[in-house]
Amino acid sequence: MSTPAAASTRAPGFSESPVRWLLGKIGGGIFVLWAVATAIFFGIRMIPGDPAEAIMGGPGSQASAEALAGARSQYGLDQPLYVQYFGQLWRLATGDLGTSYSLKTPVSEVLGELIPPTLILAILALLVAWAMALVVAVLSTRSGALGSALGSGLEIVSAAVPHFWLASVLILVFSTMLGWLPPVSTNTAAGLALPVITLALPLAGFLGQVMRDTLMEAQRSAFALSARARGESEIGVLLRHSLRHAALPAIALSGWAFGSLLSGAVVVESIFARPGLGRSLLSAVTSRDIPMVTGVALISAAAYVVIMALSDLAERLADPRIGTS
Amino acid sequence: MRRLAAHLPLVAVAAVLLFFVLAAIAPNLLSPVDPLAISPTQAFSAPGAEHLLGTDESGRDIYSRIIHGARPSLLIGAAATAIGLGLALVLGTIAGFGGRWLDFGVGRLLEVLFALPGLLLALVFIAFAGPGVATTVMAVGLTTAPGYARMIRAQIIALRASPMVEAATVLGRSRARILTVHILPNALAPIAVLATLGLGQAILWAASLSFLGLGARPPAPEWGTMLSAGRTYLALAWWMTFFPGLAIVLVAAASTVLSRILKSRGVR
Amino acid sequence: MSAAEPLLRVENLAVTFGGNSVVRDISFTVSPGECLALVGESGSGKSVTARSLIGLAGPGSQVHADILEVAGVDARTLSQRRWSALRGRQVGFILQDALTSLDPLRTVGKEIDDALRLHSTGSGAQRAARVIELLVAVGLDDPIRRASQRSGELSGGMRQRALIASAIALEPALIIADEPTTALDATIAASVMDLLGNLRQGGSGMLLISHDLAAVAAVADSIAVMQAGRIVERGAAVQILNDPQHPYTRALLAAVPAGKPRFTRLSPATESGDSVSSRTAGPVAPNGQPAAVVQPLLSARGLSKTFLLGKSTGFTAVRHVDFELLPGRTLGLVGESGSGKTTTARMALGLLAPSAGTVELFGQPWSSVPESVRRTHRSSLGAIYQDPLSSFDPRLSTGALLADALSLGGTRNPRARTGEINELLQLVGLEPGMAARNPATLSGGQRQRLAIARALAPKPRVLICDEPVSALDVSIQAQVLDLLDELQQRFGLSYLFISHDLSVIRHMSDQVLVMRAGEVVESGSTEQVFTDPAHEYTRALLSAAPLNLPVRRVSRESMLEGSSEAGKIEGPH
Amino acid sequence: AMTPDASGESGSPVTGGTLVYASGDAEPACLDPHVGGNFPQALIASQYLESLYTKDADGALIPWLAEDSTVSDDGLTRIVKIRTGISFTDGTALNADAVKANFEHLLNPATTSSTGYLALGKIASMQAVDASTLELKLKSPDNSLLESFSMPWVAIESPTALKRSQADNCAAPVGTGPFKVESWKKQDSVKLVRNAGYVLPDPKAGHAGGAYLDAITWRFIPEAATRYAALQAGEVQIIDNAQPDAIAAAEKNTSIKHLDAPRPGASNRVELNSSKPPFNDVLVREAFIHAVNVNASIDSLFFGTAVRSYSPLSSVEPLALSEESLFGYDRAKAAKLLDEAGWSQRDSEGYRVKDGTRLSLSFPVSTSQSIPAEQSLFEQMQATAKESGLEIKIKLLDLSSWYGELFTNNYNLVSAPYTKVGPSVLSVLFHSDSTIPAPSGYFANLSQVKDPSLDALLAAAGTTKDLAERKDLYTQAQKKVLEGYYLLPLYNQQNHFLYSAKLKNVGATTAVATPTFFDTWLSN
Ligand SMILES: Nc1ncnc2c1ncn2[C@@H]1O[C@H](COP(=O)(O)OP(=O)(O)OP(=O)(O)O)[C@@H](O)[C@H]1O
Ligand SMILES: Nc1ncnc2c1ncn2[C@@H]1O[C@H](COP(=O)(O)OP(=O)(O)OP(=O)(O)O)[C@@H](O)[C@H]1O
Ligand SMILES: [Mg+2]
Ligand SMILES: [Mg+2]
Repeated sequence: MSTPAAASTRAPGFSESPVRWLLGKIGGGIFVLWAVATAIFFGIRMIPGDPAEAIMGGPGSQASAEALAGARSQYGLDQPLYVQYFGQLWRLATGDLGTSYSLKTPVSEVLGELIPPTLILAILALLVAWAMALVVAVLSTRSGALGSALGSGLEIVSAAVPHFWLASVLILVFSTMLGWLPPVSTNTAAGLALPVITLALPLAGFLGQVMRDTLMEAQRSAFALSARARGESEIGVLLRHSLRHAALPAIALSGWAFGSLLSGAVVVESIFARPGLGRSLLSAVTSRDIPMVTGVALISAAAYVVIMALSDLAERLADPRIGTS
Repeated sequence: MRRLAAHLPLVAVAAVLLFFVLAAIAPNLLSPVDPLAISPTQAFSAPGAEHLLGTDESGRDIYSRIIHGARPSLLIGAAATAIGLGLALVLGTIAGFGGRWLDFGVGRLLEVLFALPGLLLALVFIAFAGPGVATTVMAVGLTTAPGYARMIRAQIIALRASPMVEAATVLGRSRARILTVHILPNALAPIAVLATLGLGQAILWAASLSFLGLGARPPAPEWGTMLSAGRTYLALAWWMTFFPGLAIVLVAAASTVLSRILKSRGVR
Repeated sequence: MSAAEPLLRVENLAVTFGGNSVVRDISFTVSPGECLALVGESGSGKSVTARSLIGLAGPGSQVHADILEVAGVDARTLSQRRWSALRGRQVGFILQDALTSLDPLRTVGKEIDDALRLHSTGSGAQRAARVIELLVAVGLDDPIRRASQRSGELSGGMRQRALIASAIALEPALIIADEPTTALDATIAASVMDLLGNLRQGGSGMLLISHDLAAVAAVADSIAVMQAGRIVERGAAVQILNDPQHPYTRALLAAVPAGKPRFTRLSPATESGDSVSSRTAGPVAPNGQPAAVVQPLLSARGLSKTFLLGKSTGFTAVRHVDFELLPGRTLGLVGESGSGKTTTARMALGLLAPSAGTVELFGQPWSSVPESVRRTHRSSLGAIYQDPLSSFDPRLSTGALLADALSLGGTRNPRARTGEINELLQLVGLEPGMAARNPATLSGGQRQRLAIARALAPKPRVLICDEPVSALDVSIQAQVLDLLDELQQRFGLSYLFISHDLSVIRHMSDQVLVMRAGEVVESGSTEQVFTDPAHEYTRALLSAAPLNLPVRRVSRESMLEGSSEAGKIEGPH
Repeated sequence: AMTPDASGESGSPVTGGTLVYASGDAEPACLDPHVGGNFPQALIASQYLESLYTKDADGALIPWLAEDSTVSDDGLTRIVKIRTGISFTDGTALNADAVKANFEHLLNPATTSSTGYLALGKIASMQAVDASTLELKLKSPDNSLLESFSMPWVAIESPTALKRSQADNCAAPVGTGPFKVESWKKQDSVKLVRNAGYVLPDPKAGHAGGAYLDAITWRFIPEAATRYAALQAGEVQIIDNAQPDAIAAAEKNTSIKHLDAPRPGASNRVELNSSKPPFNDVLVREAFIHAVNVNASIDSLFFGTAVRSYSPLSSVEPLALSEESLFGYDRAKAAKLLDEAGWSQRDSEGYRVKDGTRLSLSFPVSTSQSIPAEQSLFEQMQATAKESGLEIKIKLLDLSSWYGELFTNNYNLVSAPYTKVGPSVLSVLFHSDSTIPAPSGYFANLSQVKDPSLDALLAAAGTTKDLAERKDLYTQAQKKVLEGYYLLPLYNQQNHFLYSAKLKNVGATTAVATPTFFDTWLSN
């Protein structure tokens, strides 16, 4: 939900070879992951209270002194800080994300189960949002000033709708009142419908605004006029020229969009009782389960790095202007 | 007629924003009813003559709560935007002016902040700082800062290489004077656009955190909190959820439209 | 259709946009083989007229005409589908914005192929062969590779040619070319005009649109002059050029600097300009070499600039440039786009450190000293640019801009300051009332005047002018050039004057440097360089540019010969 | 309490089908209730684990996996007879050694048991005399030991399974119950399947053989509205933590039924921290209790699903003492008491002041331990208290922050649940020993009553063998805390379930009121 324009600002300097590009992306990705891990490691030390207590399930667990000491040594909390830090980095580097305080299972195992449902949700929502944005953008450019104003209003309003509100209203209407769609999400078409729409609608509003601006621009551009002048029909101009241009910002924004979907997943997964990264982050935050928080943060940072690289790549493929100049 | 139609969005947006700003400044003017006054016997009254937008589970007047909720909601949004923009200003200025290495460093930092999208960053922050209104404001500010910072940095870098700065150099202006008189003020100009856009977004973020139980707390009439509380009674009293949500959507949409209008009018 | 019937018949064409009348009372015809030129300054309605001829006047437009016949069809009532069939097939349209008229995401080959595909049923292979044929016909080298490139990979000239190829792909009977040579270098522009000439040779009718009378002079049979949406004068090309009747046409012609000696007025005298000018040609700036004792104000020796591209590769934009700028004189710097003119100017201004060589100002080191030292002398060196608006702080009003510039040397007294501002405004021919205006609301010419006023505020002795008139209409250009002339005479200013336009350079300069690919290929007095060019490149430049008016009509035969570079074109059958 | 649906179900039971249970509680970190020991664990563990004792439909304690138990005259030696012929789902036989292994597991600090550990706290040593006889030596007499044995937190698991790592045991504890854990998809659901070899320990109850249901899918749906919507949509057949408004709506709806199973032990109450001002003054405590209008709020917020309590104990505890007369809403009385206590001034906002300090009460509320209706109730208390010049500052906190407030004594009012079978919960909640924090900082005596005479009553009540004396002692103890205005009882600890009418024979519960589904079947 943050401003998409901000995220689309491309880093300068793209004239290197594909290998260097890839190496650069990998290096940058490792740096990001290291920085996130480090920030979180030291962040934990600033929390008031005893981490060992959090491991034992919080102060309410009435853990005995022996149990606390056991937890401390089990999690290495009795070691000097630098030993803990480098130990932590080493473990992370070897793929060991530690054991969840609250779930008492290896974080990597839990995340392994949670990543696919969140990915399914996010990817579907991204596709649906793209489709909706495109349809509204095209319809509103083709239906005159009133249609355009209507489309634009629709986009702005849907971009302003909070996920949790939308989810509630959708459940009320489609599950409770009409009984068409289940309120609890499963990986079936019906079970995915409500959460996907909840995530996709606000995003479609954002993408739609950007796409329509580009679409309008492309429709008014000199090359579109040229195409018309050589006998291209309006539909032809739209299909062969304008739509490709309108897709570019959407591709460029898809990294940002994916991030916003992960954000939205926190709310949507909670409301639709759907297992996933977002919901587990929320419960990890409320139970102060730091290994889980770290794990989800690292996973989503890694996802961000990968998605950004992919969208960069897609953008280069879709837009020959990048890299040639 | 045509002219009026052209100004319709501006008029509508101005009306919405003025209404809520007035509500924030002088809530009693718009609704003299105490938003905290309970009346168990009148709980869950549907919207009607007595209670324009109905009542909640404690019989409190929803209209009054929305009006009185404007101040905390807008304040949270404004404070978060201010923090986000302030942070961004510092980072963006350092990156824009500070030479290659600082620019590189800030660039990495922004990359890292970007790597945790929105709510995730806010949640991780709350995991460490604990929930509450102050944390919400900080978390939302932190969440929005990297986007702003990138824009400000890009703006400063573009300005630094602009013909305007060249012209000032040719006139013999000192570096310091160019920075303070020409670059900074012009880099700050788009902040009006950013701030209006950001305000609506920040309110949305803050409402999300309230909804997740990590933001403002009842019985304070804050929109996100009202919405969250109302969700429990969704099937019984839809108005408890619908109207606070409407207020959020209205403000967020109005701020988007306003920022678009500002931008198209050349406040760049 | 028979040859006698006109391809295009327009009577009382009027176009309005939401009630604003933009074009009205337009009537003309174009017959096969005929070339009609539509000229007029920017905004006079040329493009709107052209676009409405093919039903593309634009969204929100209302087009009315008593007669609008295109290729024998009444175009007023055509359906969308029939328009599509007509466009490209009967009428080839070359858009004004050549640089952006090809879809940057698609290959040039595809764009040209579209024209074929939309109107014919030829097989893919046949069409591909035809695309290559067309690319050869418009004179593009390596056509197979070009066909697979996108517009971003092509230079401006190449794009213009590719666009022409797509417009003539189906050998339309009528070609409408809207400013086909703006944004092109003189040499390239000449070859594009040749190409169009060849098409007409083949029997196509042509409507040629330009703001530049000189450019159309060589090609057009007849000329229609537009002003503020109306045709104010029309007639045979020779007649209009030699004996213009309408005052507007006369002003347009007078404004063309080509062939006008130094210090001749190009624009009609204005009230404010009049008071300043004292027309004395010659004495201040005698032709020929200056006396040896005169010390150059600004001099460069062995100036080079290499830009680093990546870690190892470099690009040398300027190589071993020497020049001297004498007091009260103008040094003209001419060369095609990318030849290093701006880079040289920026080094002279001390904005860019040379990679090698030095710049001296008043005999003192300039480029080699730190900026803090330069700053104390900056008031004696000013600059004006092609795009004045971007050099203004957008937050400042006209008056504030000048006040800011004055604050360096002028008084601190606010009342005196206001006086100084008004003086400056008056000096460049602006109303005192404009002090309160935002520069963004000024016209192009007014903005350039303001830029000049600002440059003059610290009372400099040298002005470096980088393409100061390239963005302006001929008539406005004339006013600005006149203003620069006046100021030079009045204050004995020296100019380093940069332009790609030979006629402007010739009109303004005492000495000329010709640059190509970063090197000075020729230098000397204006007279010498223009009448007896030593370097082959200079000769090519000169032959490409129409430098003299009235025009000598070029015979069709000589045009065909001259177009060998452009390649042969199959005429329409 | 074992009570199949009293109304009697029409039609004959159908075997098969999967019951989908939707829980609003947080997902347990460990499915073994020995570890930690909270109510959500008890809810699910009741399906696959069984206890030595349980309670019957009338609330009477009856042996279950145990056959019988006797205690020595000095009350320091207890013999427990274990049933034979029962085995755990991993094939291990149930015997005295197995029970001993369980107790050792609970008492081992590494297990980090809290509830079970406290319940067995008086055991000094134990010995398996023979296969079916376990002898326990106690540190002091404990007349609530059998009640403790009836709690799921002390349920008996396979000793073979307990030897596994804690992680393994948490993922799939092995017991003797009608179902067994098949798989656990974290953050989603636990899959339970029928225990084909189930032997009903008490042949008098229900049918013989295995459960009717093939399986139970135990889902976690924290959002109350979603949970209820899922029940309405037929996605799930039973939900817990039902909201009062949903219960009220369901009462009018023939397709959804309601099971109200109040928890034993303490009532749901607000405790007044007597260890610091202003509640160290009994007058202020009494004034507070008369200043808040609880009944009106309970009526409107709970839609008649909650009955006002005037006792420290749950209404299911036979020894509960109810003193309605002490708890009337009476602003005049409150005002008088406050004047008397010196809080006679008012500040600009209308709050009472004494020596320049406002009569302000900090009330930390745990979001994860109170349903929305309860939070609204607190808000309404806040509003009514304001009229009498008392300021209540409600702080909604997540669990860890909430504990933080308690352990730093940074509260005046608090509401904390505590579930334990039997009146001995009073010792946990009101004995002065319970004000001494455990190493973790936790203490249960949140009103911080430190009254030697009360301590003596509670100690005597916990050790006496004479049931009449026990009742008398606990009654006196309750009277003391009620009349000392240490707490404001609200209602029973709510434990409401809503279920689809297709689900038959729902209603059997354990001693801690967690439902069991041995007799339950799904009609088509
Ligand atoms: N779509 C439009 N809507 C409104 N006004 C328009 C539109 N297109 C052109 N105009 C106006 O019509 C007038 C003529 O424009 P036109 O483009 O024909 O000028 P031109 O003679 O081609 O100028 P130039 O030499 O700059 O290309 C201008 O004042 C322009 O602002
Ligand atoms: N900062 C820079 N980095 C790299 N290359 C540059 C830079 N500035 C200019 N160049 C290159 O140097 C060459 C000369 O540029 P310059 O701007 O001096 O040309 P010009 O003669 O002024 O052209 P035009 O007529 O288009 O203004 C061009 O090829 C340009 O791309
Ligand atoms: Mg034009
Ligand atoms: Mg240049």
